[in-house]
Parts: sequence; structure tokens; C-alpha cells
Amino acid sequence: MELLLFNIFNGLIIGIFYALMALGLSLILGLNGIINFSHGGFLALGGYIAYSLSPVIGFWGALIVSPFIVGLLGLVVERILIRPLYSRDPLFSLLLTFGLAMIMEDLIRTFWGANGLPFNVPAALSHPLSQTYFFVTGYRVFLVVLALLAIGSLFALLRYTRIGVRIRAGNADLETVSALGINIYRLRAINFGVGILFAGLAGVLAAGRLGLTPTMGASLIMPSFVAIIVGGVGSLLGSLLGGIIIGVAAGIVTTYYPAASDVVIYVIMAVVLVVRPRGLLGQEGLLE
Amino acid sequence: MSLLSLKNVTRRFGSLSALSNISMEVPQGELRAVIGPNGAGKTTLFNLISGFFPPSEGELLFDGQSVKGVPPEKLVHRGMIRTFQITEIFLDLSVYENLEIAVETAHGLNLRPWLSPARRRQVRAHIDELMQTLHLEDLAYRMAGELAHGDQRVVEIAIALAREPRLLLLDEPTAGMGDEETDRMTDLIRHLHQERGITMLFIEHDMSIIFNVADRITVLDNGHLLAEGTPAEISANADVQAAYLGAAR
Amino acid sequence: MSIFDFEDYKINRRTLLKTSAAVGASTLLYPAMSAFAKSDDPIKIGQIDPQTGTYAALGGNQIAGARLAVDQINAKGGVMGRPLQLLVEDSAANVGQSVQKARKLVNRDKVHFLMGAVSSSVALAVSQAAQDMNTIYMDIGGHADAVTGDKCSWNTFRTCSTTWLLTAGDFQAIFDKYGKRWYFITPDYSFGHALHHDYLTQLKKAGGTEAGNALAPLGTTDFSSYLIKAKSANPDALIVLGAGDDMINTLKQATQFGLNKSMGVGGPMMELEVLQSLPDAARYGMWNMEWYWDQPNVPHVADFVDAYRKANGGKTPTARSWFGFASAHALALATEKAKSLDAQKVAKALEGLELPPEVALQPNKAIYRAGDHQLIGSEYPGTIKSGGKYPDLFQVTDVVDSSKIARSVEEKGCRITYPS
Amino acid sequence: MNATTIQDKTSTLGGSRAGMSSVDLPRLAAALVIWALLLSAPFWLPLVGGYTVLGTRVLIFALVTLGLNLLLGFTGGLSFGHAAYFGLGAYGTGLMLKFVTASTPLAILVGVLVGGLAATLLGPITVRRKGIYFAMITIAIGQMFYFIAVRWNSLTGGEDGLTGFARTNVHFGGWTLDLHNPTNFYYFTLFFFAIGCFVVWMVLRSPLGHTFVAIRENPKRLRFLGLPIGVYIWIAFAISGFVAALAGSLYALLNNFTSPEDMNWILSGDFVIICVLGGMRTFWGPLVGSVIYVVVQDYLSSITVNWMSFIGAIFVLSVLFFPWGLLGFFQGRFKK
Repeated sequence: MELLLFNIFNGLIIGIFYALMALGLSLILGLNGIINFSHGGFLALGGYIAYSLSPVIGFWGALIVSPFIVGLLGLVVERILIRPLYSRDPLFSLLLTFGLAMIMEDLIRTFWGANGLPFNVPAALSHPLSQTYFFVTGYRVFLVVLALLAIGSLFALLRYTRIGVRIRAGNADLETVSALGINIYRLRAINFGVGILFAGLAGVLAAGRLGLTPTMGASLIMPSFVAIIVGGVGSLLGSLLGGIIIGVAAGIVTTYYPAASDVVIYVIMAVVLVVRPRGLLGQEGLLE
Repeated sequence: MSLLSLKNVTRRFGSLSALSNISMEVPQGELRAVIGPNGAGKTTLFNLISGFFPPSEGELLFDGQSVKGVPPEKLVHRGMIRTFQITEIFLDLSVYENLEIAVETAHGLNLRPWLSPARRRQVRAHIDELMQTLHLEDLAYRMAGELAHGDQRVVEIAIALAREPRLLLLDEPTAGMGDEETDRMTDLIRHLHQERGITMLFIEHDMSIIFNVADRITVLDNGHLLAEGTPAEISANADVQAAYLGAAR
Repeated sequence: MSIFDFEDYKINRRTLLKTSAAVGASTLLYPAMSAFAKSDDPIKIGQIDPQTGTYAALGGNQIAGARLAVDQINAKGGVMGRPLQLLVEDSAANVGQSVQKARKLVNRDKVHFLMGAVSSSVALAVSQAAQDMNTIYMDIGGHADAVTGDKCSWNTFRTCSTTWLLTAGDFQAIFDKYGKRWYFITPDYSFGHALHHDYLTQLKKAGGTEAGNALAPLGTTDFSSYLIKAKSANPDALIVLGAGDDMINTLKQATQFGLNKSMGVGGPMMELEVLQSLPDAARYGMWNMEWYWDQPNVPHVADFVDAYRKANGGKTPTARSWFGFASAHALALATEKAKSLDAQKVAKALEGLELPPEVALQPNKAIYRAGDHQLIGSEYPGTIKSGGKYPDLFQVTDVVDSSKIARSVEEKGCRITYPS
Repeated sequence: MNATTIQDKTSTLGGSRAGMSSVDLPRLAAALVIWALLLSAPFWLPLVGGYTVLGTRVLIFALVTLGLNLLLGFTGGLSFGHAAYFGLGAYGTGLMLKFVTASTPLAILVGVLVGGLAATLLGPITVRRKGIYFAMITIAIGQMFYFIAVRWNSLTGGEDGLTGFARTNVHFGGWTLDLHNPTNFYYFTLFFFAIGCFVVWMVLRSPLGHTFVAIRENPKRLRFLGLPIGVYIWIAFAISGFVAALAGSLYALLNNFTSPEDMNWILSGDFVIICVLGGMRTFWGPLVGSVIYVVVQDYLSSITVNWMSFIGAIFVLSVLFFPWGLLGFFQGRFKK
């Protein structure tokens, strides 16, 4: 019983991370039409900036400020590097962000050092909440709640605000949206920024859980791709669902057969692709 | 026997009927034009015939066999081929290369990683023959994307002809062309019809071409078959004048 | 406080860049340089260590240690009257790249010796490549027994400990202090398996039992499911066999679950680099180190620490720094002793070579054993100082003389044969 | 112009962006120069600061990207997972040599079959989707193999990589080729590179190759000529998989070692950028790209710890300023 509960809880936490990453990636994939390989780099940057800020403005300050700094950086990158590529073959944005990811990892190593860094979370969060379920630590509960809040507000933003509705509309049919006289470039820039903001948030949360290394983003990006494929390209809800499914699956497999914990998510993906090529909630023909 | 026949064909999209109860017969060797005001259902009819979607009701026969629900790439193998309103050719390749692909596909050679010299000569002869027929020799090594619009349409027809189709569907072959190009296209269509005896079905807006070359004309209006007959019959048909010309004004 | 906290890294990086630029220039000019008189020709050591990737911090310290040694040697007139030159290549901890770099260093740059490695896989692969090229290879920091065990070869020597030495270093201390039921968290690759096997052998001999063994894939970030199992097994001691990031993540999560309150925690290999990356709350337990900077009663250690700090922006030398330092010195000493650069002659000179006190920097003798080419020196079991401040994070409780705990050459299965 | 002139010119569809004829002296001359340079490389490489093994490495990377380019540049299939088939070739060869046979040619054959068949079997799953989706699926499938290699310790050696095998000499009747000699191994690799070039060259000038290019240019048109597009992308995928596996097999022999890194998506990215650097739509692009990439990486990683930034910058700048690669750039110049 304890083990089962643990697996679900643990899988949820892993899945939440994948989902946070996958949502940002999915937003960018949908409206900007690019696979953002540098997402992991932005994630790491979010963590490192929070690390450097927290002595000044504390954990809570850093938690709020760092994702926005990263999001702004995302805007700059979008403006300078990504924008010229919109009308081009997707190959090019893929390669560009791939190179960007390498540069970011290297810069992080140069500025903050190759050695891993500890990122302390407030003492109030770092203890188990219960003696029996000692794995339910304050930080883990906090992490799940915060991530769910963030995801919830993203969905609210997309549903109820004007910009959100436009992003969703653009996701479905960019040509029509641009025919309506909406400034596509601005829409895409904002969208990119929001996606990166989520990467930054995931970075701060990941830093509190696992600490900081220059390569920390790289290990999260691939499962996020899988989450998107499983959930279905073009569906944000699908990305969320995909992330949680593969997270829970990985969590359970880790307990019973650790050696397969990485492979299992790819097996799930392969099965989904064979049975339902467009993913669980994906639409036919998008981005092809 | 009719090469193409539609029997009481209806096509609905949701609650909207795009085509209602259409029946038509296109005999072997005929040059048939389909006309009608905008929104009459011409393109829907074309898409339906060429297999984009099946009819909701009714029967679709090609060469006496039902082709209801047969996808476009299979229809091609039975001898039905179409062109598009927006030209679909290989823009970054030369005209010669465009035809090369078409001919090789027509001969079913696509899977061959090599060709015998004899086969190579055969392919080349076929390409040359197509170029002569369509007067494309001078453009052979020009990029298709650099050609004038009219020439691109000729290339598209050449690609379609390479398969030696039994039924050729032309979707507005002269759309967007100047007078001179239009005349050339008209000559080409007539030539293909008379010299080669290819059965053709084409959508057209330009009445002068239609009345110039078509054997028979089918008139659609609002998804219904309004009239069918020789050019003379159609031009004398009061219904057509009322509906069609009325709508055009 | 600045936003970018690069106090540690700034100077180190600048020196690195400077030296690497010099190396770059020298490789460009190499054809011209060979025209100089023989006596001016530098003796070259090619060092292959990770400067990027997971092991970058460890590799960087091995390089810094070697640099210091080379500077010292050159300041005293070099080797056989010729300057000593260090050519550093980044292995990125990628074995394929390491082998390629080894061939590049020997074939193009004409280095006389190769050294380096953090991971055992790199060490084994470079050892084999070096043997192909008839070149001496000094494994600085790859620990697998096999390097000086069943895969030993005439051209390969090693400065860091074997897995057996690591476990034997603090086995007794952990056993005495925590108790006899042990639970292992083992990284699922050869290094982890070896450590587990070695501890288990000693544990069974001493009458202890294994409460469980969780195999965690290398590079695991979330250890919670393994820790859960450990908790429910309720052992006397939780033994963490991982290295680097694996160790950091295990300890951090064990702390979050409060495991250290109900059981003892320890392991065979603690490194200053790892301690530095741990948050305060996760610094605890009994561990073994292979060398430690704070040895007040041993001569020359303080001098070395000072010199190292001066050259590296105040950073304190770690065991990795000392490995690099000792390795470069050993190659120089052996060359001097052999009075030749012939690989076989230098290898013979290295066999049984005892490091002088200013290089050994430990209370016991440090000798490259002739039978298997393994350096036999000391192990430093101890405890982590809770609430300690960098670099004062570890309390050495005992310095174990490795010659007393080492397995014999025969037990290790090494037979060295020289090509004729 | 009459029919005879047309017959004089053979089609070289896809052979270049310009689509010019192939009885083309500059191109023939370029090919001759390239082969002369490759054949004499062991002699001139040391003079310019290189070394033979570097040349071998260039050839291996050129071989895998030559195959990949058939899919990427000529068919328009954006595969970001070819390192998997490269790595499978390497493991197949390594495992054969370690456990089964001492015969290098047999080990190569098995490596090629393992990697090539894996690509062939997985092709149908990947070609169901196109564009970005295709890219994502190929990456993910590639990573699946990477993790299998990492985790299947008992067979692959896991993270430590596969050691304990070495290339053996090749015997032809009474004559023995000593592969221990790096120069001999260079020519051994060049031989396979030549085979790869011949295969790709032949395919490109055949109807099959023409079909590939047509898919890149206008899949819709081709579909309405009655072709099942997926089957042809699959074929391109499979061919490029076999070529990648051959290259991987040679790579294992070069290093006498293979590790999961040889399957990682980072390496797949390197392959793609090599194609782009040299010129995706050109035959010799992969070779040119490999020369640039391998040499620059080799050189940079020796002189600066920040080599990753420079490589990353190459990615970014080439995408922004030389999307058609070096050869594409120059051919574009000549065309104008």
C-alpha cells in the first residue's frame, strides 16, 4: 500500500516536470512551429539564476523573479535568432536551437563552474510531513501544488484572455488569424516568452529538488518530447496528460525493474504511435 | 459504353448538400466541359470523381467498375488523372526533370535503382515525344519555377499525359492566363482530343474555349444538374441562360 | 553580492585559457620547432581529461594538479635538462573521443607519455590504445580494479586507488561504528558492481549481513524509490556507492526523507568536489577519501596546498588535484631515473618507484607496485564535519597504510608481460 | 532546339540545385580532384598538421552523412535519430568480434545488417508522420536505442562502453592486409566510402532517386501520379540506415571500442549539421561538411575548453547565413 501510494506520488512529481517542460515546448511547437532544443538550456538557466538571486532576494523572490528573467531572455532570443526562421524549413530552427543549447550549456559552465551546486530550499519545506508517509516531504507537495497552479493559470490564460484566445486560434489555423489583422509576430514572440517562462519555472523547481548542474536540462528534454508525442501534437491538454502518464509509468517501473526506467517511456511512445499515430489527444494533419 | 458514369450522386457536408442527385455519362473519347456559376459544385464534383472523398449516396463508375471510395492514387492506376486549379509541378527542377519523373512513374520504374541502357533510351524517347507534342523543347533545361504561368500549366498537363490517361480531368486549365496563352491552351486541348482521342473532363470559366472545343457541356447550378447537351443546345437552353447568366450578372 | 557568482571560477578559467592558447600556438608551430636543437626539445605529456560534461569538475582538478607539477619541475630545470610540456585534451568523458585524442596526441603531437581519465571506461580504452602505440599511460583517476588487475598491461600505471582499496579503507570503521546489517545503493555499472562486491566480501568475512542492494542506473536523478526500499529494510548502515552527481542526489534525497536519522550513512569514496556540491543538511556520514589537504603533521603538504591555491585562485586541492600532481611527477622521476624516453625503459623505472615525500604528501610510503603498476599509498577514512565551512569539511580519523590492506598481485589476476 | 540535343544531355535530377546536365566538365574535374585528395591523404595530412586517424574519422563521418543526406537532403525527410543506426552498426560489429568471430569482414557484415534492418523495420512507424513530427519521432526512437545500450549492461557494457574487441587482419587468399596499421585502415575505410559513394550516386541518377527528389519537391503531385509516398520515404530511410550502420561499424573498428555515446541524439544532431554545413542538396556536401566539422572540432577542443560554444555558434551561424551549405553557397554564386 505504502509502495503503491509512493509510486503514484513519485510518478506524479516526475510527470509534473515533464508536463511543465512539455507544455512550454508544445506551445512553441504549435504557434511558432519550431522544436525548441534549447528549452533544456533555459530550464538550467532558470535554476542557476535563482541560485544566484536567492542570497539577495531569498528563495521566494528568486522563485518568482527568475522565471521572468528567463522569459525575457526568451523574448530576446526569439527576436534575434528565431524570427528569421519562421518561413523556412523546420530543419533550420531545429538546428539553430540545438546549437543554442550547446552554447547555453557552455556559458553556464563558464559562469557558474562545472561542479554541481546545491540550491537550498527553505527549511520549512524540507521535512517530511508525516512519519508514516515520510516520502511526502513539504517541498514535494509544494512542488506539485505550484506546478499545478502554474498549469492551471496557463489554461485560464489561454481560455479567458484575448491574447490566449488568439494563441489558441493561431495554433489551429495561423493563416486565418493573420487574415484577421492580428500581429502574428507579436503573438509568436509572446507565446515563445510564455513557453520559456515555464521552462524557467521548471528550472527553479528542479534545482530545489536535485540541485544544479550545467547539463541538468538535457536529461529532461527528451522525455518532454515523448510526452508531446504520446499526448498528441497540437494539444496542450495532451502534453499535460502525456507528461503525467510517462512520469507515472517511469516511477512504477523504477520500483520494480530499475534498468528499464528510461526505456519504458519510449516503449509507451512506440505503442501509441502504432495504435494511434496522432497521439492520445492530437489532431490529424497538424504540423505535417 | 460510358467511360465515366455517375448515377444519382449526392454529396453532403454535414447538413449541407454540395451535390444533389447528379447523374451523368461521359462516353469514351468525349471532350466534356463542366460549367456553372461560383459555388455551383464544380470543384466538389471534380474532387469526388478523382477520389478525394466518396459520394454520400449514389454510384460512381469508371470503365464500368465501381470506384466509389477508391483513393486518388489508386484511380491513377486505372487511368484517371487530374490537374489542379493551382499548378502542382516540381518548381525547383527543370522541365526535363519534371517530365522524367512523370515518365518513369508512368512506366512503373520508381523502385528501380538502375536502368538498362535500352530502358533508358525508351524513357528518353517518351520524354522527347511529350516535349514535342507540347512544344516544350526550348524550355527543357529551364527551372519549372522560372517559367511563365502558362508554360507551367503546360508542364502540368505534360506530366499528366505521361501516364497516358484514359480520362484527363482539367481543373480550370486557363485560369489566370493571358489571351495568347489561352489560345495556346485551347489549341493544346483540341489537339489532345482530336489527335490522341483522350477523354477529357474540364472545368472552365472562359465561355469562348468551352463553346470552341467541347463536345458536350454539363451545367451545374447550386449543386444540381441544370442541363446537359451540345454547345448549341446549351446556348439555346433558356434555363441555363436564366440561371447562369442571371447569376453572372 | 553580484548576480553571477563566479568567484571560484574566474581566475582558474583565465589561466586555463591562457595555457590552452599557448598549447594551441605550439601545436601550430610544431613543424618549425622540431628544427631546434635536441636539448631544447620539450618532453611532452599528453593529458586526456574531461573538461566538459558530467565529470568536468573532477577532470579540471586533475589538470590543475598536473599543471602545478609541471611548473615545479620546469622551475627546477626540467627533465634530463629538457623542458616538460603538458598538452591537455578534453575527453568530455566520451570514450570514443578519448581514444581519438590519445591517437592524436601520439601521432601528431608526438607526446612521450599519456595520462588522464576520470571514468574507468576511458582508462581501460586509452590503456589499450596506448599499448597499441607502444606508449606509457598513467591512469590518474579511473578506479576499476581491472586497469591494474586482469586487464593490466606493461605500459599502464595508476595513481588513484583500486575499488578494493577504497572499500577496505573504511570498511572496519563503518562496521565498528554503525553495525553489521548493510543496505547498498549501487550504481548499475562495472565500477558500482565492483565496489559492492568488494564491500560484501569483507562484510561476510566479518560476520555481517546484507539487508539489500538496490541497483540504480547510472545518472539516475530521482533516488526516492530506492531510498524507500532502504528505509523499509531498516538496516544499520546505508552504503552509498555512487560517485559524483549520483552521490549528491542520493544524499540530498536521503536527507529529505530523514533517513540519516534512523540509520548510519557511509560509503567508500567521498570527494571534496562532492562535499562542495552538497547542501549543509546533506553533509554527514562516514566515508573514505583517497587524499586530504588537511594533514598538519605531514611535511610538505602545507606547501603544496599553498602553491596550489596560489595557482588556482584560492581553490583548495582535492584528491583529484593530488592524483594529477603525483602522476606528472612520477612520469618525470621515472624518465630521469631511466635516462631515456624509451617506453619500456621508463616503464621499468616506474616499477617500484617510490614517490619522494614532497610528492607523496602522506605519512606512509607511496610506491608503484612492480607486479601490477598500482600506486600503493594511503587511504583516509573519516567523518564529514557537520556545519563545516569549505574547505574544512572532512575529519580524517585514521590514515590507513594501503600496503596493509591491498590484495596481492596474484589475487587481482594481473600478469605483466613486456613485448619483445 | 531539337530532339537530338535533348538526347545529348542526360538528366542529373537532384544532382545539383541547378539541375544542370552531367556531362559537365567542372563537376567531373571536381570529382577527380576529390578522389585524388582522398587517395593521397595519408601523405599530405601530416604536412598540414593533421594525422591519418583524423582522415579516417572524416571519411566515416562523411559516409554516414552521405547516407543520411539521401534521406535529409534529397528526400526531404528530417531524421534526427540516425546515430541510433550508426551505433547499432558499431555494436553489431563489436559484439561479433568480441563473442563470435575473429573475422573483420564478417563482423562488418553483421553490423551493417543489424543497423540497416533496424532502420528498415522501424521505418514504417516513422514515415507515418511528416515534417516536425517525423523529426521528433526519429529522435525519440533513436534515444530508445541509446537507453537500451546504456542499461543492457551484461551485453553492451552499459555506460562503460563495449571493450575487449579489436579489428583483425583481413586475408585474401594468400595475401594479408594488416589493419593494425592506421594508414592501411584509412584505405580500408576509403574503400567502403567509395562503395557508399557509388551506391548513393547510382541511386540518385536512377528513377528511385528521381522519385526521392520528387517527394522532397512536391509530395502532393507525386501522390496524384499514383505513388504511395510513404513507401519511398521508407526506402530512403532504410538505405540511409544501412549506410549509417556501415559507417558505425567502421567507427567501432577505428576505435576498437564503442559506447552509448555513439547512439546519442547529440551525435544525430552532429550528422545533420554536417549535411547542412556542406550543402544538403549536393552530392559532395556531406564530405565537405565532415571535413569542416571534424577538423574544426578536433582543433577547437584542443585549444579551448569552451569549444562547445564555438560548435554551437557554427550551428547558429550556418543556419542563419549559409542554410544551403558551403557547396550550395558556391553553386548559387556560379548560377547567378
